[in-house]
Amino acid sequence: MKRQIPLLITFLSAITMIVFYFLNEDLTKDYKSGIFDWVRIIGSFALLIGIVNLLRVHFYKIRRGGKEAVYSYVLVLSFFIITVSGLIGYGKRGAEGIVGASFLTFDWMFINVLRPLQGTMFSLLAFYVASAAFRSFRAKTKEATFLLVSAFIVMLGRVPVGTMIWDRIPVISNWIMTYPTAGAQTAIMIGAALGAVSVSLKIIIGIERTYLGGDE
Amino acid sequence: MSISMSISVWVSALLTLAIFSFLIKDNPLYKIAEHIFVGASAGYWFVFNFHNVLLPDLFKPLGTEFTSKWFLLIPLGLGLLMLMKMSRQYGWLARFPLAFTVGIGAGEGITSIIKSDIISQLSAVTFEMPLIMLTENMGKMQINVFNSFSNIVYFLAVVTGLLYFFFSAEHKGMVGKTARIGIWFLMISFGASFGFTVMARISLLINRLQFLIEDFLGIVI
Amino acid sequence: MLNYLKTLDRRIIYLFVLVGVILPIVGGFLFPVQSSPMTDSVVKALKELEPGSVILVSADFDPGSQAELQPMLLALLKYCFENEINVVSMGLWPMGPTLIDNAMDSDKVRISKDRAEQLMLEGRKVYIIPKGEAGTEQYLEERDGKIVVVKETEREEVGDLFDDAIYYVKGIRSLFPEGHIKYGENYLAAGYQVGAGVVILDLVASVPGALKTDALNSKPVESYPIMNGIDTLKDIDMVFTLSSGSGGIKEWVIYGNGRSGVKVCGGVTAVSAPEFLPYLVSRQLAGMLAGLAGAAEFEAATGYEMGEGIRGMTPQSFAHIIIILFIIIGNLVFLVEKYSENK
Amino acid sequence: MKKFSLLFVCFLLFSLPAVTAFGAGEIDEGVSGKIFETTRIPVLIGILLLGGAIVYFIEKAKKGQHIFIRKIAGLNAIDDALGRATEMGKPVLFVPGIMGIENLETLASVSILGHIAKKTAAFETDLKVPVRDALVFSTAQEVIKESYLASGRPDAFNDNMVEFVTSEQFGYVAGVNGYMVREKPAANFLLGCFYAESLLLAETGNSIGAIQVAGTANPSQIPFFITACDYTLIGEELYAAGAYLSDDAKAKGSLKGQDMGKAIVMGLIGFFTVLVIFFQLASMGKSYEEFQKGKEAKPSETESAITKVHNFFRNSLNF
Repeated sequence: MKRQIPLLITFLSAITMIVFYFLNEDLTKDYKSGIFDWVRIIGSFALLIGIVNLLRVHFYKIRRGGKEAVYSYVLVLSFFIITVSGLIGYGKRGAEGIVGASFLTFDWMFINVLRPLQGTMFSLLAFYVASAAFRSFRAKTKEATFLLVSAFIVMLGRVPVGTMIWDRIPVISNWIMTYPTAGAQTAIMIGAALGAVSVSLKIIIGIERTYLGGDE
Repeated sequence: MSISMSISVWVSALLTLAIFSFLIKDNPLYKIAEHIFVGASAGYWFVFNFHNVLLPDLFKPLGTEFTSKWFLLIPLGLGLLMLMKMSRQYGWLARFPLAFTVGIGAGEGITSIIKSDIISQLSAVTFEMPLIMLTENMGKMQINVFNSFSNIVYFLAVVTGLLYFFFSAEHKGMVGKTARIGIWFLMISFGASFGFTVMARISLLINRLQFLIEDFLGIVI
Repeated sequence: MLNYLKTLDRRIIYLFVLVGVILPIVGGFLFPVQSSPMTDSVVKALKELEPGSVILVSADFDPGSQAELQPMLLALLKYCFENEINVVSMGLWPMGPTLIDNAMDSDKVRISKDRAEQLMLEGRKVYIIPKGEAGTEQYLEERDGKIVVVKETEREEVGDLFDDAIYYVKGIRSLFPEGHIKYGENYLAAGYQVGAGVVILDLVASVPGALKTDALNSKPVESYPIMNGIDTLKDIDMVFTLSSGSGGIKEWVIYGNGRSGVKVCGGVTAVSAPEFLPYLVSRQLAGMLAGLAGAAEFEAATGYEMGEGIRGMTPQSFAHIIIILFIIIGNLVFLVEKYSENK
Repeated sequence: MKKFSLLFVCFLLFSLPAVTAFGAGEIDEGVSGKIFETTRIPVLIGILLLGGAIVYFIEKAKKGQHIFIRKIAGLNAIDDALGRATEMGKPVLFVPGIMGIENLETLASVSILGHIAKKTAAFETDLKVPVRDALVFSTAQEVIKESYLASGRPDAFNDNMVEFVTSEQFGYVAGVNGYMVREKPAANFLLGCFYAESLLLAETGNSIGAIQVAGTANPSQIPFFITACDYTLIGEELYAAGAYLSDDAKAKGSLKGQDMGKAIVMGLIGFFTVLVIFFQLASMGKSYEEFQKGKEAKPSETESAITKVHNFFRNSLNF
């Protein structure tokens, strides 16, 4: 019961999707988008569990006290500020739209807190690619040399300065991207696709059931 | 130079600098920014989901047009079963919605992957990139040696790459040699992808630094 | 020395990258930009669109990728409205439509001094940052036949415009005379569409059925003239996606082009570009702009020299050179070491 | 599970006509009359061929036939990394990618997590699994609990091993990176579906000196793992890892089946390539217009057999 029914649900829902694929889209599209709505709804409920977990962890840290508790206060506070302002004032925007949002409102938090944090976190990659390149692009083996040389050419080929060095560099870089690179990517794609087909098949017929957890 | 007087710009700038400080080492400033980020973004997505999924797709239709949308009780039920996860005794009930989600993913995945990642790629390798490439020359289709050569390279990359992924054959002898060529192609492609990406990462940094220099510090170039 | 370089603290590399990017930003000079075949294919596809065509612009990214994709979006919208191509906008990512709104109404769009003068005379609000004074917002106004710079409280006469100041308008809309972009006729914002691949399947079946209402007035989209003659996705002349991840260009290619044959072009982050090359080869994708270089090339090809893409290419070049130098140093150290070991 | 496999095939074969009959009554005027997307038959053939190969070898393996699977370097590294973490008395970090549970890479990753948790339970090593998706959160918890039970150490399991961070991509990275520099895990496993965060996580992991084993099927992120991690499972290897780690014969059978799938694909590539070569050779000397017309020609519009076959296959693959 605890195991067989979920397996059957998985089987039936997967088969439904497969059968839908082969039917005229006009017949199935309403059902299909309805089903995806359901998946999203389930996901939204699940998010609640995640949030409860997050808050529980940090409430615990706050109760435990000490120096680290300050950070947990910050986390819980920012969570509640954005949540409360979001539940009250979501989508209510003045004449200037999202740009004119006032201090600590949902839109303001998005533009002035989340956006810079996202962008900056992402931009750390500029530094990381540099240190990763310095460390690992060394001609230690034949394989590493291939890696190094193609990275070198393509890196030069993407900026105007490459053209200044030799005007064929962008052409060569483009050739590397279009032929050997695209070919190898296709091979990875096809291989991974077979792996994915195998995993989904095993899930559908119930061989792969790790995701369900214990057997009780 | 005229530093910004706007509180919004100041908040953005301080958070930006706090994240950058992580590059030197972990420090209290980064820790504060990190905890603001985690807390605020968790809240953001929670609110977002509520307003964009639960409200329009579940609660509103159930509240206003129940007679035609009663079947939404099923996802509501599945969602509530999901919440059972929090109980030790009835936690297993959460498997039902989980099984549904996984099943949908597996069923949808298998067809679209076969279509786009196998069949379409098969067509690209064979029909779109023929080993003998013809181009028009003086009104007649003739073999274009350079394009044919390029396509042969592409073809070899695909085939040797695929051979590398064979698990049931030891990489010895002929298979080993071909698979090794496959690795070379993979390495070339990884290097090229890496090099290609570097620029994207730099672009992001430029964007952030432009914000700090122009909007925050008010230095005009 | 050798040992120092071998165990080089990564923070030294970080410092070099930082300086390498800041210097050219402050120095402010430009490298010439040349187009690549990938970008040419996008321009070619766009040039095939007749005036009055409808293009569906889908913003499938979030602020994290704004640095690369927003310049493309600006240049694309500018090109469309200049060439009387009608735009329906939407987003598969929740924050996408906001970014399109920003592009239309609030992003800084840099213009030349001449254009600034011309736009101001047409009655558009033109902003100015005179050299050495940012911080507060200032704009140009014509008073008693003279051009003045208006700060919040004071006003100051300019007479002739400064040569070395930065001029910009807010949003693409302000580049055109009042009424050039009529909402519902030339432009329609359909807002965020939940469901990625599913939305596209819906569009394949019926565009009005999938988009339902617009984002501004919440009226059914088919009540706007721009949707005349548009039933399924096939009737759209081109889909242009700005895509930074899952729920984006791949779905447009697989579902949009795959099921309806609509022409799909895309702007993607440089990191994801190689992944989509196979689709370019198989012609499922009509053209692709890759990363900031793609944006710069597109700006150059559509005649927008003041774009962020072109301006960004200089710090970009510097940073590339720095990384390349570090790779060379790394290899020299390695070779020297190997040589001395062999001895 | 034979029942299910049989059911699966039967369902595929018989459900279509059944649904057809059901759907036929509902087609209204506006809808094109067809019920099947007949152009998609190649996908059905694909499912039956690939699925058939996989199921066939699973059955064969179940009957006890030995199946040879070669070694994958990254997988042996998993044990080394776990061993080192135990020796140093430091925790093990497992990141299951950033996508949801319905993502197939995530599912492959979760099944590897099961094996790793069994080892950490046996070695009494601390395990930390930060997640971004709430469904992955509850799944990972179940999987680890089960593994600890199976290793006879249910007492060592605690709910805090899996931690939900946030649904925001970079917020998640900020949290995980903070964890890495503060707790300094000795082994990092980055397995699953990754996007831009790949290098942010891997480079931070590298800076704290952890042994890192990564794996993803996303071609654009593999290069970053290659440069910053000790071992990288490339593409299909990620899917294979779960099967490889479990000593289950069925799993090995499915790997063999995947190989057969690759053989089929390569066979088709070979066949089509030869076909296209013949077509191209036959088209030499024509004008460009004639050449294009030949490519688009319907079977009735052409005499040449090679063009007919060529166009048939070309069109069947492009739908």
